[in-house]
Amino acid sequence: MSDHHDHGPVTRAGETADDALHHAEHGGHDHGHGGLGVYLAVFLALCFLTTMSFLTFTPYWPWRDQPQVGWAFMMAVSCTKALLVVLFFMHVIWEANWKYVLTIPAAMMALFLVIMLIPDVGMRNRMVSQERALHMARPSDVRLMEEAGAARETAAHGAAH
Amino acid sequence: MSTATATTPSLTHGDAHHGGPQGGLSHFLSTYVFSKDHKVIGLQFLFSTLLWFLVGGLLALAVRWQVAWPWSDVPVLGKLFAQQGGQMAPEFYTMLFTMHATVMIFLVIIPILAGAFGNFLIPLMIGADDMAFPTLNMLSYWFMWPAFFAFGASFFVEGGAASGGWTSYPTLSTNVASSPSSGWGQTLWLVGLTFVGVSSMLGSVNYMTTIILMRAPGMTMFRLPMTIWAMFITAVLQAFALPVLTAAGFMQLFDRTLGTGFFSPEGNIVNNAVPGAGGGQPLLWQHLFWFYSHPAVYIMILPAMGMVSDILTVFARKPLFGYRPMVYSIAGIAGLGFIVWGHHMFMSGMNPALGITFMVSTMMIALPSAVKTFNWLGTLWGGRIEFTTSMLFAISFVSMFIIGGLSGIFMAATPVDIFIHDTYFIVAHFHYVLFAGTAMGVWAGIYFWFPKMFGRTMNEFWGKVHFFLTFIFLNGTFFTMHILGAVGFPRRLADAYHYETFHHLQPLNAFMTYCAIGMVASQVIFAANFIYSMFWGPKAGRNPWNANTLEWTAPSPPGHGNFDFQPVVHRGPYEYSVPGVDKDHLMQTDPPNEAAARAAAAAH
Amino acid sequence: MSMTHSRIRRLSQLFIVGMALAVSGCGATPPASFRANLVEATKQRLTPDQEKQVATILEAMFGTPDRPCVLPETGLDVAKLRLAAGPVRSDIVGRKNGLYREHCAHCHGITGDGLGPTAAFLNPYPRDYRPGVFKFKSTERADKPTHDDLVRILHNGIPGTSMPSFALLSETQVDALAEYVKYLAMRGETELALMRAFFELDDADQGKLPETREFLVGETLAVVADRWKAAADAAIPVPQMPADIDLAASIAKGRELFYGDKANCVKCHGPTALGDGQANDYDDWNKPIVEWKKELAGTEDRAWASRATGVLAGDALTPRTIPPRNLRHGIYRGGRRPLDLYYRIHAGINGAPMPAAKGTIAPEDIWHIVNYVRSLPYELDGELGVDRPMVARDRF
Amino acid sequence: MNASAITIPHDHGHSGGHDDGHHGHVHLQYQPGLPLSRGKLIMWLFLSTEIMFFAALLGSYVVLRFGAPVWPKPHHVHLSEPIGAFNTFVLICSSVTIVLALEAAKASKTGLAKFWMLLTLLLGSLFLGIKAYEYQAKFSHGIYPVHPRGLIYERPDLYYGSAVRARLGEPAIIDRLKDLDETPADQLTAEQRTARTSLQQVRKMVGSPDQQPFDLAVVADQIMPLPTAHVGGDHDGGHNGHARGLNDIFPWLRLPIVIPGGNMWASTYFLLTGFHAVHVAVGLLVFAILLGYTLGPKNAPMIENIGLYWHFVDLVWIFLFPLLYLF
Amino acid sequence: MNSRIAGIFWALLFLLVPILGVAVFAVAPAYDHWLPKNVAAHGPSIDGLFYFILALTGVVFIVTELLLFWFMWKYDASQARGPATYVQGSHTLELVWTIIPAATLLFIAIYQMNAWADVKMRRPRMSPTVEVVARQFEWRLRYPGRDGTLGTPDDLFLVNDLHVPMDEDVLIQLKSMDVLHSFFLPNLRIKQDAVPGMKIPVWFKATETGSYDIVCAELCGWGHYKMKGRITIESREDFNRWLDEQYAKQEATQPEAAAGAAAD
Repeated sequence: MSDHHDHGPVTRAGETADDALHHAEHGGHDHGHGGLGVYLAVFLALCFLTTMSFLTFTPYWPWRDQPQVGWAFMMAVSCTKALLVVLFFMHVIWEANWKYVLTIPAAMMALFLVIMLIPDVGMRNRMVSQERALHMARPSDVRLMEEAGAARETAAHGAAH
Repeated sequence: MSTATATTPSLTHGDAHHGGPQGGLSHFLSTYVFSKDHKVIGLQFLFSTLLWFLVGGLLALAVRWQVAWPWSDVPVLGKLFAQQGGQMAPEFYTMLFTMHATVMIFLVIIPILAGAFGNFLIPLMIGADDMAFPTLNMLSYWFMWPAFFAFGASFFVEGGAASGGWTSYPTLSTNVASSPSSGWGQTLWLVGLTFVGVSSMLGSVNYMTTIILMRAPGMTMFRLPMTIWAMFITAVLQAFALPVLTAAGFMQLFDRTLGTGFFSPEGNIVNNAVPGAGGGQPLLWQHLFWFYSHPAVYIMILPAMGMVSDILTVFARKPLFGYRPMVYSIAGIAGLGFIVWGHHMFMSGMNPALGITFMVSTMMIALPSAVKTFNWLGTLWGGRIEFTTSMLFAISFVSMFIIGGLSGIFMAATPVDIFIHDTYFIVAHFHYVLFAGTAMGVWAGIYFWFPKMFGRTMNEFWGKVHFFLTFIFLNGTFFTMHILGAVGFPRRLADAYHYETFHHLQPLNAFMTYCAIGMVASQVIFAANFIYSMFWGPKAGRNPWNANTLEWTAPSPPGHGNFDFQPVVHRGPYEYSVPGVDKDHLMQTDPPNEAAARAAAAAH
Repeated sequence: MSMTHSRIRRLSQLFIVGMALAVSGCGATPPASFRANLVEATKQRLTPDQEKQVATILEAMFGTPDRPCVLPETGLDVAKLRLAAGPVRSDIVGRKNGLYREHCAHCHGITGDGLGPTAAFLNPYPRDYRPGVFKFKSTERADKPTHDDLVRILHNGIPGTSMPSFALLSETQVDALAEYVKYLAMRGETELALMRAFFELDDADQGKLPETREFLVGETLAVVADRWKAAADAAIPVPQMPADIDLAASIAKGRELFYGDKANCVKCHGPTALGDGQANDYDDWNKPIVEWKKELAGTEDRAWASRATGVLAGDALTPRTIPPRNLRHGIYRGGRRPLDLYYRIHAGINGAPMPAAKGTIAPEDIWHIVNYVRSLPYELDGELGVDRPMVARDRF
Repeated sequence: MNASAITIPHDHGHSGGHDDGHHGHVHLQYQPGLPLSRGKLIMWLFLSTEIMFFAALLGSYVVLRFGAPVWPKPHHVHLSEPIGAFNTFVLICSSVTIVLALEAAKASKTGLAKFWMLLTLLLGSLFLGIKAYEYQAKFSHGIYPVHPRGLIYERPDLYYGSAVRARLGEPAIIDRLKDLDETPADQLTAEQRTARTSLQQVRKMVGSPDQQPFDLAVVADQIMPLPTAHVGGDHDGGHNGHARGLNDIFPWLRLPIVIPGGNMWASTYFLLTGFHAVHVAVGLLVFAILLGYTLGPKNAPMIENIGLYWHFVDLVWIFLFPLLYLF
Repeated sequence: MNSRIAGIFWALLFLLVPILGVAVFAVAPAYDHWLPKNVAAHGPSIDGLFYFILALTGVVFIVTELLLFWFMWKYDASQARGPATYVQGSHTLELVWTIIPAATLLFIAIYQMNAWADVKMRRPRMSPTVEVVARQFEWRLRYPGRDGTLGTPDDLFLVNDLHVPMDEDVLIQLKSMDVLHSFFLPNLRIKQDAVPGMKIPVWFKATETGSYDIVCAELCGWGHYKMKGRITIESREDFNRWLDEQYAKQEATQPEAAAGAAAD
C-alpha cells in the first residue's frame, strides 16, 4: 500500500483479472510451494498437537491441581495449531508481505478488545449487588452439592459391600 | 467469486443509441432496480437516504416539539402522535428520539457517505470502470432494504418502534418487560441493524478491494484524492469494527428471544416480574457496542472530511496544504478511534482506572483532528476563493467542525464529563459533528458532484439561500444546546421542567425548536432545487468546476464503464495554480508538464 | 444519458410521493373525553341509544375531562378537581394544572379505567377506578378507602408495582389528585349503577331511564357518594401490639400460625413463603371477564359473542392471575409499617383473593403473624441478609 | 514514481459538452496495489471481518467465563472431551482434503479434485452430525437457554425447591406419579424401585416448611447428580462415573436441575458452537455448489478462496475446542 | 450581484460565528443559564477544570474562526490579485501545530487525573450512609438504621426523599433493581450510572444546607423524565432528628395519634 507498488503489473480488464493475476502471483515461484509431503507433515503435527492438548484431560497430566498451567499449555498448543493451519494450509508462508498488513492489525484489535473487557466484565464480581448475589451460583453451593453427592456415593458403596 | 468480476457491458447498457424497448420488464429491473452499475447503486443509495433524511428530520421536529412544549398538542402530525387527549405519550417520545438517532445514523449518514458517495465516486476517482464486484455491490444496496423494512415496520407493530435509545443499552432493551415498545419494535431494530451491518460489510470489503486493485495506471496511493483516502480508511473501520456490533447484536437478539443471559445479571426484577436468570453483565454490551460505535463516529465523518478537502482545494484554486499529513491524520484518527471507545462509558460504572486509560487516548485523538483543521485553514490561506454553494458548505463544515471538535475536549476531560455526561452538551457536540459537520459536507458534496451525477448543475442562487438559512438555523438550534448542557439539562427527558434546576430553561428550548422548524423548512428549498435541477438545470460539461481529479475527465453523467478513454495518471490531485502553467489547474490525466514538475519539486 | 435520466425521473416521482405521504396525516386532535364502560354496556346489552343516554346523564352530572363539575351530593371539592383535570398547563409562576393527565392518565387512563397507553404493558395492571374498589386502606374490606389512605398511597407509591411515589409533589397537588381519583371512581360507579338500572326497567319506560333528580341523584349518585362519605368512620380498630411477649417468641408464634390450619397463610404464600402456593386465582375484576369469556365461547348467539369478544379485546386487558406475594423480598405493597401489615391481615385485600382474618384470628395473633412476616426476609442467613463483602473470586 | 513508463494508448476524448455517451467500451487497465487476485483479496478482507466477529464472541465468552464465580465442569453439562477431540480430528482432516483438492485442481486432475472435494463435504457433514448428536445430549438433559429459562437453576436454594414442587404439582405429573406409586414393585427394575423411593423422599422434602439449602442440595443430587467421579482421577473417568438421577431414570419427570453457572454456560456454548456450525454449513453449501463445476486449473482460484474460508472455520474450532471442552 | 459584495457578505456571515458564539457564552450566566450552584467539596475542582478548558478552547475557537473569516475576506477570488499561492505544505508549520496541541492535550489529561481520582477512585473508608436503589421510576432509599449495618431488620426504607448530613463524607451505595439509571446530582457535581447487578459506591461531601434535585440521567424507559428525587442537605442534628422521625413513622403500630411513639 505504499509506493513500492507503483511498478506493479498492469492488467487488462478484458481478460479476467484472476487469470492475469495468476501470473503475477505465481510468476516468481511457479508451484514451488505446497506438495503432498508438506501437507501430510502438517496434518500429522496437527493431530499430534490435538492429542497433546487432550493430554491435560487425562490422568497423565501432572499439573492437575494448577489449572492455569493446563490452560496456558492448551492455549500454546492451540496457537501453534492455528499458526500451522494459517501458514501452510492457507499458504501464508508463501505469500508476499501483504500478509502482515492484513493479519496483524486484526489480531491486535481482537486481542485489545478482549483485554479491555477484563477489568469490567472479567472482574465484575468485585461490585456485585446483594440481589444478584442472592441468585448467583456460589462456590459454596457446589460444595453443598458435592457433599450431597459424596454422601450418596458412600451410601452406595456401603450397600455394595 | 471470480464470476463477479464480469465487466460485460451488455447487461446495463442504457446508452441512448441502444435504448429503446429491449427486454421489457427484466431490462427495466436490471437497469434501474437491480443494476450492478456503481453509479446507479450510488444514486439508489442517495435517493433512499434522502427520503430517510426527511423521516429522520420530521422525527427530530416531533422530539423538539415535546422538549419545548411538553404535553401540548402536536400540530400537523398531531393525529399520528396523539395518545391521550392530544398530548404526546412519553413512551412515544422515547421512541421518537430513539428512531431519530437510528434513522439518521444507520439509514442516512452512514449509507449516504459510504453508500451513495462511496459508490458513485470511488471507481470514477480512481479510474475504474466499476467496483471490483458489481454483484456484491448491488447486494450491499439491497441488503439495506430488509433494514428499511424492519425499521419502517417497527413503527407499526404493537408497542411501537424501539425506544431504548439508539445505544440500546441492556437491560432496558434485552428485557421485554422493561418498556412498552420493547416488544417487536426492539427485535425488529436488532434485525434491521444486522442487515445494515451486512450491507456495510459487503460494501466495505468491496471498496477496499477496488481501491487496492483497480486504480488507473499511475494512480499511486499517494496520488489518490482525499475523498478516496477517506473512503478507504472508512472501509477499513467498517470492516474491523462492524463485526463486533453484529456479534453483540446477535447476542442481544438471543437474550430477547432465546432466553440467554449475556447482558442480564441474576436477580434482576424488571416490571415486578420474578427475578430473571442471567449471569451476564450489562456493561459487556456497552463495551461491544461502543467498540463499533465509536469508530462509527469516524465512519460518519471521515468521508465528509475527504470530500471537503477536495472541494476546498477546487474552489481555493490551491493545492491541499499538507497532503501527506492529512492522510496520516485520517489514518491516525482511524487507528486511535479503535482504542477510545471507553469514553462513552465514563459514568457507566466502568472501572475508573480504565477510565483514565481511555481519557488519555481520547485526548490524543483530538490531535489528528486539530492537524486536519489547521491544514484546511492552510489550504484557504493564499487561495483564490470562489464562493460557490458547494464551497460555502465546505467552509462551514470547517467552521462547524471546529466547534464540534473543541466541545469534545470537555467530554474527554473525565471530571468535567461527570457533570455534562448525558446532558445537552453532548447533544450539541455530536450534532455539531454530525449535522453541522457531516450533513454540511454531504450538501457540499451534492452541490459539487451533482453535475457528474445528472449532467446538470444545481441552481446557485437557491443553493446559497438554502445554505444561508440552514447555517443560521442550525447554529440557532445547536449552539444554544451548549448552554443547556452547562446547566446540566439531561437529554432524553420528555419533560424536564418539573425539576427546579431546569425549570427556567423552557424559553431557550422554545427558541431552539423555532430554529429547528426553520431548519427543516429550509430543506424544502433544497428538495425543490434538487428535483428541478435534475431535469431542467443548465447542462454541465465534463468539468464544470475546472477540477483535477479523474471523475471530471469522464462524461457527465458517465456512461456505462465510466471512461471513454484509458485514464493515465501523471500527478497528484491537487495541482492548482501551478506556476508556469497557462491554466490554473492541471488534471491528473494531463500529459506531463515540465513547468509543473519543476514547481512540484520546488514546493517540496 | 437517457439511462440515468429516466431512472432518475422514476426515483424523483417516488421522492415526491413519499414527501406527500409524510406531510399528509395533518389534522387537529379532538378534545379529551371520557370513554364509556363498554364492557358493562355490552354485558347489559345496552342499545346505542341507551348508551348515549347514559353518556348524556353522566356528562350532566360530572362534566368532561377538561371541565369537570360535580353535584353537591358527592361532597367533592370542584376547586381541587379543576387543579387536577384538564390538559397539562403550567402558568408563569409555575403552578400546574392538569396534574392527573401529567402524572396518572398515562397508566390509569383519562377515564380512570386503567386503560392508559401503557396499561397493557404493566404488571400488575393499573387500577381501574370505576368499580370503586381499592386495595390498600385502613378501613374494613368492603368499605371505601379514606381520603388519607389515597394520599398515603400517592405519597409512598406501591412498591412491587409500577405505581411510583409522588412524595415530591406539594400537599395541595397530592390532595387534588386524591380528590380527582375519588371523582373518577364515583363517576365510574354511577355509570355502572346507571347501566345496571336498565335491567330493572319495565315497558312503560320505553327502554329509557327516568331522568328525574330523584332517580338520578337519589338512587344512583347519592348511594355511591354516601359510601365514600362513610369511609371516614369505618377505620379498623387496632389494638396495641402485645407487649408481654418478646419478639423472638412472637415470631415463633407467628410462624406456627402461618403454617397452621386456621390462618393457613401457607396455602397461598407457600411453604417457602415465596408466594409459590396456589397461584392460579384472579382478581375480582378479572374473574368475571374470564368467566364471561368462557361463557361466550360456549354461547349459541355467534353475533353477540363476536361483538362481546371485540369489546373485550378493545376495552378489557387480558386477564392475568394474581400471584400471592413473595414474602421474602421484603416488599410490601400496602406499606411496610407493622400497622399496614395488620390492616392487610385483618381486613384482607379487597378485590384480591387475600381473605380477611377478622373474626377467625384473634387480634394479638394477627400481631404475631405480622412479626413473623416482617422477619421472613431476614430468616435465612445469607439470603437478603447482612451486606457482607462479596465472595472472593474462586472457581473449581 | 512515474507511470508514464508504461506504454498505453492515449485517448483523451474529454472535449466538454460531448455527453451523450460513447459506443465502444474502453477496456480499462489497472495498476493493482497488491499481487493478489480480486477474489483472494476480498476473501482475505472478509476473513479479517470474521476474525473480529469471532473475537467479539470468544472475547465475551472468555470474560463471562472467567468473571463468573462458578463455572461448570465439562462433565456437569454432559460435555464429552473425546467426542470434541474426534470432531477436531474430523475438521483437520477436512482441511487437508480441501488443500489436496486444490493441488489436484491445479494439476488438472479434475477427477481427483472432485474426490477430495466430496470427501471434504462428507467430513464437514460428519462434523455437523456429531455436533447435532452433542446438542441432542444437552437437550435431553434439559440444558438449554429458553425463556424464561431452561431446566437449569444456579443454586439449590428455596427458589429451586419451589420450582421442583411446582413441577411435581402439575396435573399431568401428578397423574404419572400416581401411576408410578401404584405400579407393583415387580414390574420395576431395581434401579427404578430405588428411584421411586428417592422420588418419594424428594416430594416430602420439597413440601416441608423446614427445607434448608443442604436438603435442597440432596434433592438436586437425587434429580440430576453432578458427576464428581473423575476429579481425583482414581476412578476410570468419563461417563462410567456418571451416576443416574431421577431425571435420567424417569425422563418424563423433567424436574428442574441445579448446575451452578449452567445458565451462562449454556448461553455461551450454544452461541459459540452455533455460529461455528452456521459457518460450517455455509461452507458445505459452497462445496456442494462447487461439485457441479469442473475442478480444473481455471477454477482453482475459486477452490483456493473457499479453502481459505474453510481453513478459517477450522481455525475457529481449534480455539473453541480447548476453550469449551478442556478448560 | 457584485461578487465582491457577495464575498464580503459570506465572510461576515462566518465572522458572526465567533462573535455570537462568545456572546452567547458571555450572556448566559447573567440569565442563570449556567452551571447550577455548587454545594460539593469536590465541585470547585470540576468547575475549575470546566472554566480552564472553556478558556483554552475559547481561545482556539476565536483564533481559528477569525482566521477563517480573514482568509475568506482577503482571498476572495473576485479581488483576483494574481493566481493563488502554490504551496504544498510546510513541515515546520505542521510540526508546530502538531506539537503544541499535543502538549496542551497531554497537559489537560494529566492535570485532571487528580480530580477524577477524588470523585471516582479514592473512596472513603466507611460503611455506606445510605443505599440508593434505582427502579422504574423512582429512587428507593435504605438507611442502615441504628446498628449502622444495611440488611438488618432495623433498616429504614424511604422513597425519593434523600437526606444527608452536611460537612461529612457521605458514602452512597448505588444499585439498580431493573434497568440502567443514572444518579445525577447537578448541584453536587455527581453522576453515576446505576447498573443492574452491580453495587457502585458514590461519595461526596456537601458544604451547604438546602434541597436540590436528583435527576435520572440515563434512559430508563418511558417514565425516565419523571424519575425525580430530592436531596436535602442538613446539619448532623437535623439529620439525626429526621432519621428518628422517619423511623418512628415506619415502625408505627397505631394510626396517626400513636405516630410519635416508636414500637419496641
